[in-house]
Amino acid sequence: MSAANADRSTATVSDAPAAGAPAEGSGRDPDAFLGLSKEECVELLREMIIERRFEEKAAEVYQVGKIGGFCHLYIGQEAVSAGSISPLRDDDYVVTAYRDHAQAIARGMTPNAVMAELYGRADGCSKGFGGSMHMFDKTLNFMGGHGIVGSHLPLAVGVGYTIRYRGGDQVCLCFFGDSVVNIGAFHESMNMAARWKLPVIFLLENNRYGMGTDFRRVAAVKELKDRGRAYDGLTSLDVDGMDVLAVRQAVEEAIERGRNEKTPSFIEARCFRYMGHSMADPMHGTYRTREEVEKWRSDDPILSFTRQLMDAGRLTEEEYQAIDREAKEIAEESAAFADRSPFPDSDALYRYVYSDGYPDDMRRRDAWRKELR
Amino acid sequence: MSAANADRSTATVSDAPAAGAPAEGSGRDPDAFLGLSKEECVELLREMIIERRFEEKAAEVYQVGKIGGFCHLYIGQEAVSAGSISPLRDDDYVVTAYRDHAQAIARGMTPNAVMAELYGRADGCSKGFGGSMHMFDKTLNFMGGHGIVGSHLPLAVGVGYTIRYRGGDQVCLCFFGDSVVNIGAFHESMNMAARWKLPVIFLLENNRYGMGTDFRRVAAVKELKDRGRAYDGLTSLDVDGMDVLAVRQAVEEAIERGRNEKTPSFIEARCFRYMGHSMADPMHGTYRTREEVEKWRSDDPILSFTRQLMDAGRLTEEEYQAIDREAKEIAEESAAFADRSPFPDSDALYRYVYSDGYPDDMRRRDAWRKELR
Amino acid sequence: MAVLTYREALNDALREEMERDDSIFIIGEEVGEYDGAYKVTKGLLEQFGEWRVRDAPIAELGFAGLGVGAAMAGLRPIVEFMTWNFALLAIDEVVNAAAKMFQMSGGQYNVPIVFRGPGGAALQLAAQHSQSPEPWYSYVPGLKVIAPATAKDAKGLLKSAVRDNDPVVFIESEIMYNLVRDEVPEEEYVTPIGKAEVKREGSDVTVVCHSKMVHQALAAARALEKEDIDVEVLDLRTVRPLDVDAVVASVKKTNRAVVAEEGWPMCNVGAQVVDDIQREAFDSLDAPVARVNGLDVPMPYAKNLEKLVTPNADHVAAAVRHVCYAD
Amino acid sequence: MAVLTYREALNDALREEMERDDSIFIIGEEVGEYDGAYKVTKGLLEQFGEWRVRDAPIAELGFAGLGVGAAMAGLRPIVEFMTWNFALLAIDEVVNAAAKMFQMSGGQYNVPIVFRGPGGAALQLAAQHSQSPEPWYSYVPGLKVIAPATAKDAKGLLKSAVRDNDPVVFIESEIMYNLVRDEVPEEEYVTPIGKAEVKREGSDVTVVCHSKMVHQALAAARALEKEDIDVEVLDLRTVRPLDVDAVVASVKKTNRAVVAEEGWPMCNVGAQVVDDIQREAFDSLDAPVARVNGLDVPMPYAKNLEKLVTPNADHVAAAVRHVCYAD
Ligand SMILES: Cc1ncc(C[n+]2csc(CCOP(=O)(O)OP(=O)(O)O)c2C)c(N)n1
Ligand SMILES: Cc1ncc(C[n+]2csc(CCOP(=O)(O)OP(=O)(O)O)c2C)c(N)n1
Ligand SMILES: [Mg+2]
Ligand SMILES: [Mg+2]
Repeated sequence: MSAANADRSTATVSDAPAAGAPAEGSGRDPDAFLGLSKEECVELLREMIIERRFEEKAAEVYQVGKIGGFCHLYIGQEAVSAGSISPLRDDDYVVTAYRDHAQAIARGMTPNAVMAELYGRADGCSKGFGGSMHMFDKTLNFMGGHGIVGSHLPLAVGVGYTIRYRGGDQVCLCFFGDSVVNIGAFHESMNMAARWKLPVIFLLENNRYGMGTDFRRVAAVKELKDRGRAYDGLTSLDVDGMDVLAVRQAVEEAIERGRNEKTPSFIEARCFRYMGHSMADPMHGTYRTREEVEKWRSDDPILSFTRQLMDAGRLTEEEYQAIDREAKEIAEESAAFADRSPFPDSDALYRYVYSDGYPDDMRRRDAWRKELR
Repeated sequence: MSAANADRSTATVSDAPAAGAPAEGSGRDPDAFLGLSKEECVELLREMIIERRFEEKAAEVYQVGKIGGFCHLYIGQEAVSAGSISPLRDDDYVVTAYRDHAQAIARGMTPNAVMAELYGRADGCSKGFGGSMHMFDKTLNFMGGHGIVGSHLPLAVGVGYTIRYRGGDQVCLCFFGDSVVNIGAFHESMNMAARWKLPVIFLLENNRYGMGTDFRRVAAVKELKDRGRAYDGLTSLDVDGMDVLAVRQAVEEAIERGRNEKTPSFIEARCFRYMGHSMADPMHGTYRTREEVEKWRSDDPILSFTRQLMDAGRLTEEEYQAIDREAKEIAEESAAFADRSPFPDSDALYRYVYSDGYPDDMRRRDAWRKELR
Repeated sequence: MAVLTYREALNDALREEMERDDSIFIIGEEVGEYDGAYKVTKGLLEQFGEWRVRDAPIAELGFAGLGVGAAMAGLRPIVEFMTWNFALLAIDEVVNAAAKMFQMSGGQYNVPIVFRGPGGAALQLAAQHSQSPEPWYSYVPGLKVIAPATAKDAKGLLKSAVRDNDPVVFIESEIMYNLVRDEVPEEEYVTPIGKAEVKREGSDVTVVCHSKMVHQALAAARALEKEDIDVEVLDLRTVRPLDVDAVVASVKKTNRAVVAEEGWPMCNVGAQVVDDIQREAFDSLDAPVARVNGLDVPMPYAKNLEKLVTPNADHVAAAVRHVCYAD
Repeated sequence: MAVLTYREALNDALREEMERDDSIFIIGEEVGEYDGAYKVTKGLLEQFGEWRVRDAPIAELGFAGLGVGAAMAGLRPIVEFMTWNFALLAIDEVVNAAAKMFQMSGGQYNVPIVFRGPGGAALQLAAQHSQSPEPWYSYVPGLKVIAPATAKDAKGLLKSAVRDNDPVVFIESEIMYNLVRDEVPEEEYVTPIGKAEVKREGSDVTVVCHSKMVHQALAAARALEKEDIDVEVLDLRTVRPLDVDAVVASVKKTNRAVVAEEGWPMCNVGAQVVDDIQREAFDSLDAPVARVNGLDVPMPYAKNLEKLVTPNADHVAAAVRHVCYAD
């Protein structure tokens, strides 16, 4: 999407009548499928369904105490992760916040490794040390999983800096939520990325709420993408985050800008989380109405993409059913795998504090802890 | 200045050919003097000259070791402090950074109290505890004098919040430098002030350098005032900071907005510091050319306002000379006063840690310090 | 007396103080419409309106500084950090602004503000969400640091904190909000800042502690009764200013001490208490002071590892036996 | 051997390491065109270019985080804070990101980064510009904290810090940049992290110290010679990990100890050292350990008051006499 194109999508979020209606002026022929083959389209759909079924399983096992701590589910936002991660190359980078299970899977982690991490087991992608909020896989350039709102944006800028430093043509894709536009780290990151021309794609998942707060109650700006107007050299745009192909197109264009011109992009993807903020938060919450949730659910990204593929003759009901069955099996299997995985060894406790080992004389401070001797 | 008016001043800083040329479209008749009487105009000029002579004296006594620590002089920027503080009411508030001597005087502190503070003496406005960077006078609502770049902007927002909380019609005027537009606190402050409609006037003194850094090297934005575009409900504009009446007019209009509509304003005043960043920094520095400094000096705010008043028959050469003599005497006297003022009593050391006193049993930790017993 | 949870006691303190003094306001994330992430501010928005109970954007540095400015202008702000982990983003305003303003202004601008929120580890929140912030703030002159262990102290100390004319860092315990319940007087009371309290008298050894570890110490004391070890539990309640007199008096009586704390071991409150003890009660000590604390590692997520890191009553008991040469 | 200032030694270390390894870059305010606010990075921009010597906007949180991200992606960043006072704005990235990444990722992402800049009080810089940050960072597992006292150690330790694979907090001394000069080997060397050094041998009392206080301790030792008190000066050099073995060995030899440090007294490095000493050398101690530090107040601007607050050689000498019962 060129800058001119970006400017055309001017519908404000607050005005948007039908949730998830295709962004005005997205300029996409709904049947064109961005030049993707039937198989590629089905793969995109499959990815979204696997994410959905995985998260549903996570919710289920959380309820019976298999998962501890905070657990932030991604249900409803699948079009954003699938649409944005699928066009990346293997040598690109991904950095994200705590709502990271689905993105980890989209990037290529096995649902087994992600679920085992949720269970806090040795076979988890972070060996049980990170948990729900801290998924990492270095082999996939999946750099976490971070829990302090906004503080991972500077990390992404550092990755962008490294890419330029080495003269590479990768990009760094960085996810974050709508609450982030109000915190200083956002601003410092945009400025540096724009000033030094770093190939970072700032992907704002505007699911309209930060915990219980409607973004309009705390952000003095009509459209969140307008926060980008303060930075020269940054392309800002918004996109329908319920439409996987729209997301993919916007990110593909941002990737091109990043690879060729080294410039950063700021994309606001308008979407919705169906569940509460975390498993500790009731599904609808008091801060939003059941109607609002239902309205967005009726525009479900999986359903609508499924319909779109069927309408175009690219998917049959049977194929869809098979995918869904497979996704459920994958989710089931991930839970079974996680359950079988051992707890991390207590020897590991001091193993990752320093990469060259924890000093013996400092250990003596804990000498009265007989169980550790 | 209305928002429409603000939009008219579109000359970019980097393009501005003649340093300090009146901002295009300022809409001000140069002979109108904003309706100020002859006496009021002369008082404005007098204020600027007193600031100038004071700072020159400070530079002189710094050289002979009377002043310690960092010492940031204001020479060249007098039009901003005089123009912006003069239209305030006594019950308005001022918050500023470390380059604060002249602003303190403009707000009504005696040069004696400011110089005694620079000397670190008991008669200083902060009783010798603050020094150059931390001038305070509660009776004047002059709230410091702060040394961490950007961190006093949230304080100003808190003052604005207090004004609204109490239903008052005051405003809070907050000074800061061009480097501040890149730090998170700036962004968080603008957002909160705009979102809650707080009567804060953010007055950016763009003297083009933050220490040795040209603002264009670190800020990804063409004009600094454009940083305000990210906030709905904030009026952003720029003004010729070498023209005391232009500054005054812009601030008067911002005050009206603050008092009546409770909305914040963001004013970029384009100005220049003649001296180095602090007394530790050579006058021209390696980061800017002597020519650039000379160019700006040739548009000196005191000189040009003096000429303007003379041209309009509002000031005679003799009157000017008398004011300048008086200003020099005031500066001399402030140094003499400071020299006579005693050092703060060592009993004061623990007096201001807690307002209800420092606990005796904690003092025992220092009992080996015989001199304190 | 009513039995209240720690959370309810805090909520009562806030409500009573806000009713008493209309210069008090609360600002923080989710404190209003959501009733607080941990419901400590429940019902306050409804009662006091949005100017007194202000939902903030996620901008810890900004709204902490807003509080400092408002305090300088004459209000009495209570800044809620959703947890103290996020307050690291705002520590500059706490340390460089709030703590120093009174001194820096030569005694003109005191800063009557309370920074409050939960600290410590809860359950499997992992490395970024399980920190004990006491030492960072206790290092700083100009701050007062409070970390209550009971509902009664939580209420009385929060009321004192709100009335105090200087900045107070008030560290609640995330895990105790619901778990701790005790008797709270119906009538008005405040608990003095800077005064420790003997939560259990004993003659053999003093356990100096605060916040959650008070409960671990009391449990250990009960267990050790069977071994004929009589433990005195001294709850600091306020970490800064630290009640050196009370610590020294207790250790001079028992001649042995354990210092227990939830956070990491280095440069923490316990280290300071050890220093105070050895300086002022060296000759009374029959054994080196032992320390119990969280292990020196970023908190792992896995349940079994978290359990190893977190200090508990058994650890306190072991340390007590150690200083009694009974291990 | 060449005699270099502390500043020159640091500059040499940076240049040599950057010549050796082109994955090293420096980012910070004024590090490039201005040659560094304190000229520690002098000439580096010219030699290495702007991608390796990057002038940053004033955005401490942002560029510290940039460094962490770059370290995760395989570079070896050196983040200069103009002073450690401003680093409070960035402490979240140091503590919540850099220090925890290795553990949080289950050992996948170590973070080879150096955060460096001057700490401590210089001359009349007042409350916001005169802080000693050691305790804040020493509390945190996952960080290493270094504070060298001599030009030789400054160079050798900075080289080690840059080569280390974990985050290092490197605290220089603003006031020593020019004042301290000593012999520095011409040939390549590194100084090991985590190892204290006896800077002066002595038999009567150990002064444990680091950074500027090493020089105060050495001066005190010279003065005390005349009083027949033989002082051992143990320079920690690295504050975390702390060389407990060296501290304990020295105190077991001298039986008396003073711990000296520039910062505030509560919960600081000295408190921790006292704890380590009493735990491991309790029976060797002939007197309680004494502590010398800055007074517990925000630093006042006035010269006479600043002098009172700042610990000096006389203070160390007084404390030594105190533990020798010679006062
Ligand atoms: C600095 C900081 N402040 C507060 C929190 C607590 N917190 C966790 S998630 C969250 C809301 C974030 O909302 P948003 O950015 O919209 O992302 P979403 O949860 O909707 O994906 C808050 C306030 C935090 N983790 N970090
Ligand atoms: C957070 C922070 N970082 C760095 C500094 C060091 N410093 C002091 S003044 C200054 C430059 C400020 O420039 P500007 O805002 O343009 O104000 P000016 O000095 O031109 O008035 C810097 C970097 C500081 N005081 N605070
Ligand atoms: Mg959201
Ligand atoms: Mg400037």
